Amino acid sequence: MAGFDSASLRGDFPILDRVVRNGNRLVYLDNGATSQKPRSVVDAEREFYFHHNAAVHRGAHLLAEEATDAFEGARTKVASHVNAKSEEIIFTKSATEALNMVAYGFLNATLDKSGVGSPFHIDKSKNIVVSELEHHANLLPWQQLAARTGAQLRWFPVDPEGRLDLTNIESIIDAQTAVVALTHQSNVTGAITDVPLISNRARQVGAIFVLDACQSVPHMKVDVQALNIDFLAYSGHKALGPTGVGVLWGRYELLEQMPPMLTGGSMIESATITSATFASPPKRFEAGVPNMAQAVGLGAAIDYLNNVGMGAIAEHESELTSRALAGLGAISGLTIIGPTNNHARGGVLSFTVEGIHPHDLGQVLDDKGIAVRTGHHCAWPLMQALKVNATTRASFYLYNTEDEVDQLVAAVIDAKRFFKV
Amino acid sequence: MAGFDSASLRGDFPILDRVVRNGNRLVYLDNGATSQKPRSVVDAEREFYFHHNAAVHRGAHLLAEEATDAFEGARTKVASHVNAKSEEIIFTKSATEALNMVAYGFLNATLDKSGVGSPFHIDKSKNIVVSELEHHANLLPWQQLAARTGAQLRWFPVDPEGRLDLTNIESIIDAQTAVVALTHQSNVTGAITDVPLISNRARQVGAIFVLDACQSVPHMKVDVQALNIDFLAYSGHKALGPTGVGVLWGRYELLEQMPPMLTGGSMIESATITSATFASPPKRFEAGVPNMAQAVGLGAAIDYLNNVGMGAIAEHESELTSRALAGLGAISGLTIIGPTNNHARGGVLSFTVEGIHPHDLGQVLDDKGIAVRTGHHCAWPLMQALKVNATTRASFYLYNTEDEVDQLVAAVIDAKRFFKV
Amino acid sequence: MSLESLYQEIILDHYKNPHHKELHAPYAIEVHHNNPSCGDEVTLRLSLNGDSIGQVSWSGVGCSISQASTSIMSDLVTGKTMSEALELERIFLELMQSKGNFSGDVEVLEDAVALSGVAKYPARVKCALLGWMAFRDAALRAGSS
Amino acid sequence: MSLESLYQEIILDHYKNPHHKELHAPYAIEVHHNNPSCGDEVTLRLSLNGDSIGQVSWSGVGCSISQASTSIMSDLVTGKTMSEALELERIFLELMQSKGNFSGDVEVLEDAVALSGVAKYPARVKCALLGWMAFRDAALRAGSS
Ligand SMILES: Cc1ncc(COP(=O)(O)O)c(C=O)c1O
Ligand SMILES: Cc1ncc(COP(=O)(O)O)c(C=O)c1O
Repeated sequence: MAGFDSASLRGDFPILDRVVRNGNRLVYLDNGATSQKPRSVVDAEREFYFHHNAAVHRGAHLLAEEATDAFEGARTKVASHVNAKSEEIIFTKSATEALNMVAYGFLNATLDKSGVGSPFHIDKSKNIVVSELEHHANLLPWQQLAARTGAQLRWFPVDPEGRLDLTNIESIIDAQTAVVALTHQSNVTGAITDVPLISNRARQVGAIFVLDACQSVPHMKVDVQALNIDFLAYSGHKALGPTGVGVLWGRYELLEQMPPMLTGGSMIESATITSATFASPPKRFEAGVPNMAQAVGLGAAIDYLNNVGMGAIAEHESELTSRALAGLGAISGLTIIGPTNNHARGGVLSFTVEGIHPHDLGQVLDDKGIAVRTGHHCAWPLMQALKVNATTRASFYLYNTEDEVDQLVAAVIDAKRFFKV
Repeated sequence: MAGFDSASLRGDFPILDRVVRNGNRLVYLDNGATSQKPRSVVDAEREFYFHHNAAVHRGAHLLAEEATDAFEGARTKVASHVNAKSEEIIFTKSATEALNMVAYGFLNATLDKSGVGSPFHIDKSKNIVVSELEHHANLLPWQQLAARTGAQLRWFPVDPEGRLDLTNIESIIDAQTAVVALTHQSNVTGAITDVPLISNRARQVGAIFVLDACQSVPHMKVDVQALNIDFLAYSGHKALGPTGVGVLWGRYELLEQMPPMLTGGSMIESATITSATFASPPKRFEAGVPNMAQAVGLGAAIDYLNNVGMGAIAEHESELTSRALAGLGAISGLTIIGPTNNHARGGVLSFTVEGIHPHDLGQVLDDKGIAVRTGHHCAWPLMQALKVNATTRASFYLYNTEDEVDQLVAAVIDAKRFFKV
Repeated sequence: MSLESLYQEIILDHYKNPHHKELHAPYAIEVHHNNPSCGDEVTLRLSLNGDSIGQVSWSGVGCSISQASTSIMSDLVTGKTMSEALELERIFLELMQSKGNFSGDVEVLEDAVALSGVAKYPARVKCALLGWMAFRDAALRAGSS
Repeated sequence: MSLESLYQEIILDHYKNPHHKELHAPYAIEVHHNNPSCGDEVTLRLSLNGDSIGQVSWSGVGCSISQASTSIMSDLVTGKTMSEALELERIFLELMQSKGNFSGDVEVLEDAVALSGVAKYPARVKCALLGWMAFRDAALRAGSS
């Protein structure tokens, strides 16, 4: 057993008591899409709004001071959670924005004369490395960048288990590679990438390494120093935090050289009608009145996660995953899409059932109160590579229980009966 | 008197009971920076999180359905509030993001081959028109666009009252003008722009008209059809809504032709490893899991505003402004920066006091519990044009009272005594 | 609402043995539609017979609802005049957007009334409409060419 | 904390009659610093006298805190050795970052202890530091050139 009792902390999540279809209590297994929120997170936002709400970094009054303290305090929590410095943390609206921000850092450095000689300057002699298993959020921004700069887009293929095939790493990441952007844990197969292996290669050739940590930071201890990476992005809403807040971490030396994507208030050093100079990071990347309450809420989420313990959470999810792999794996006609053993994988589990389209399976599960995701999971190229049209995905979190896994397995068996397959 | 009693609705805003420095009850006059939140807005977010939270447009389960209904319901409210169609409303994180999104629409259409012939395609034969009184959020994105495309940046100057000087409108907006981007109400002087006059000229020459409505939508009835404009941006947090949500409205025919700024999940029509096609608006512009709870909160804010009545709010603020103009105007050594009469102006009031730097004045007011803003208000070029280094700004909202205006006036007089000027 | 009434026997039958699911040639118009939120897709071919719908044939992947709905639609529109077919599409769309508040006229919609339960599940409405939207697109293009 | 203890007489005196506030020539180094959140700015010139601070002169616009602090700083560092002056800057910075938890050693900081109240107002700390940061920048550049 993990170091905590998931059943006892469920009381912190009011939505888990919801009665959904047919009087069934909610079994929420769609954590890969978004997580539920503990009371402490929503209370932290409420406390911010009803006691300290003001525009940060601007006002000359007490509330503005308190709001700034709350916002910057959240930054410190977010930073230490991934072993980074505060001034390296940028609050974005989402991981999607964070990843686009880095891609636009390259585009803007390339378009602006000041960008020549910067590590963000690229052109058609350079290449960009992604993989076939990327979420669209870590693929499309790089496709766009490649199309707009003439740089070549390259990718790691996947093996039949949905893991990165690193056979040709030396030729894929070469001296002309400007940036390598990969996912830490696949949101479809749960496969965990061997980051240090690849980031070392990136380091060798002087490429910038960007990690999409959407499915890892919420579920395990992540240390940006140990991973030897340059940028990391994740979304607060998948980590018990509010919607509308994401995180971009970047090494300070790189942030200092990166042009902003968004321009506007609070990110300048000086401005005239015709030109402006920009503030130092992180301010440079936080134009406008920021998502203050959401940052504060994310800080509370991180407190919650740390109280439970990232190690204990990972262990708990691993136990659930083992149980699900065994239970689902025993169903005839069911194929796990992704690693079938519980090594180097997280608590995201995709599968197909012969004769039942994922939509129909999802409908039967929903009828029993079990919430899963069906479809291509915003990873269409991976679907194409694995030659499946869609999958059903169950994804676990700290509040899920063994009993819920068993309900999932039983429901899939029922669905087969219902559709007579 | 306006059609409502501001004293009686103060109970809906818990923060207004806060005791700040020296046992003083908060007098919040920094609404131009951000507004306070009624209980109904924070409750709407809580209700979303604890009953319906799920990723919208994706899941095949009941919560996903409910979350989608809540999110799309908010879009409908936001749309009808400015007399637009639902599918013309894009949820952003802020006005800053919304304005950048349009500027990047131009940049991307210009960089992408597909952009030739689109109204968003520009080059050095074109020009971009802004004004000297713009907030940095509606200036810097256009500066960047001009620098990156070679288009010429032009601007309307301001007169000594801080109003746009439209004398040369015919030569400033000419046949080569691609876009005109102006503020509806100055966040420094409160001056209201004569939008139809200028948008008609833009229409004549075929230029796109972008309105920064940050200081108008929260305070008066705004009708995008009557204003005859193409894009409008504002921030939820200034309109009783949550932080982390903004709105971009655009005419559908234009949105259909505009390339996205952010790419990622939920905004595609199809995707392969090398290329993607994009969904129709508004989805095209909402990559990733959106700020769902914040959109829902903004919907509740709009309900609140409509219950009070936009006309009544404008009238109430106008009464407060008249009182403040009279009270402050009578103080010797005090100069109103902006229109001194209450015609075509909103409830934002900047001033300087001879011999007292705004920071010091702000400090004295803060000591008495009065929250104002001091500095350049993210409108540095306007400060340069008006030849002031900084101002003190009081900005009113529906919950402010005449008594609070009187406290402000008395406190300024006290400050003069304190600093012996 | 029970699963059984969503997945009526008639739907599962069409799903297992879809009608007209084999692309035919010659044809006047071919269209390809997909549902970006789930990846389901349909390719549909249409030939005209004067002012009437001649042959409808299709291929694609999708859930039971989308497959059955496309199969039923193909049966229904074949042989109808263009305007009758488009009117049918309008009525079916209305049924799907009804949120489950009415059940459809079996005289008009025939087998398609079996899909009325879908209207209660907004996420599935797009599945039921995939084939119909492809047909509508094809018919309008055929009509204007 | 009262306004009176923030705005001590000594601060208001320096504000009204700032010392060294007139740019002098010749000079070794000139720096320009601003505070982007409020627009206050200072131009500071420094000349050395061997290893000691020769002359500090400045101009600028700003609030009473920034003006008084720059005035007091100019008095304090003039004639000190480079390392004494930088040590003073370090001690003053520490006082400003103390959140008001200590009041500063009058033996060391002299008039500058009158600014200790500023540490209780985070938004004003930047005002008090503007001139000091400009001095530190100038001194380090002068030292390294
Ligand atoms: C006129 C005006 N435009 C734009 C903005 C930017 O809004 P935000 O910082 O919420 O993006 C503001 C407020 O700061 C404003 O007052
Ligand atoms: C691996 C991965 N990357 C990126 C994203 C995008 O995150 P968001 O939609 O919160 O921006 C997601 C989640 O949707 C994800 O699972």
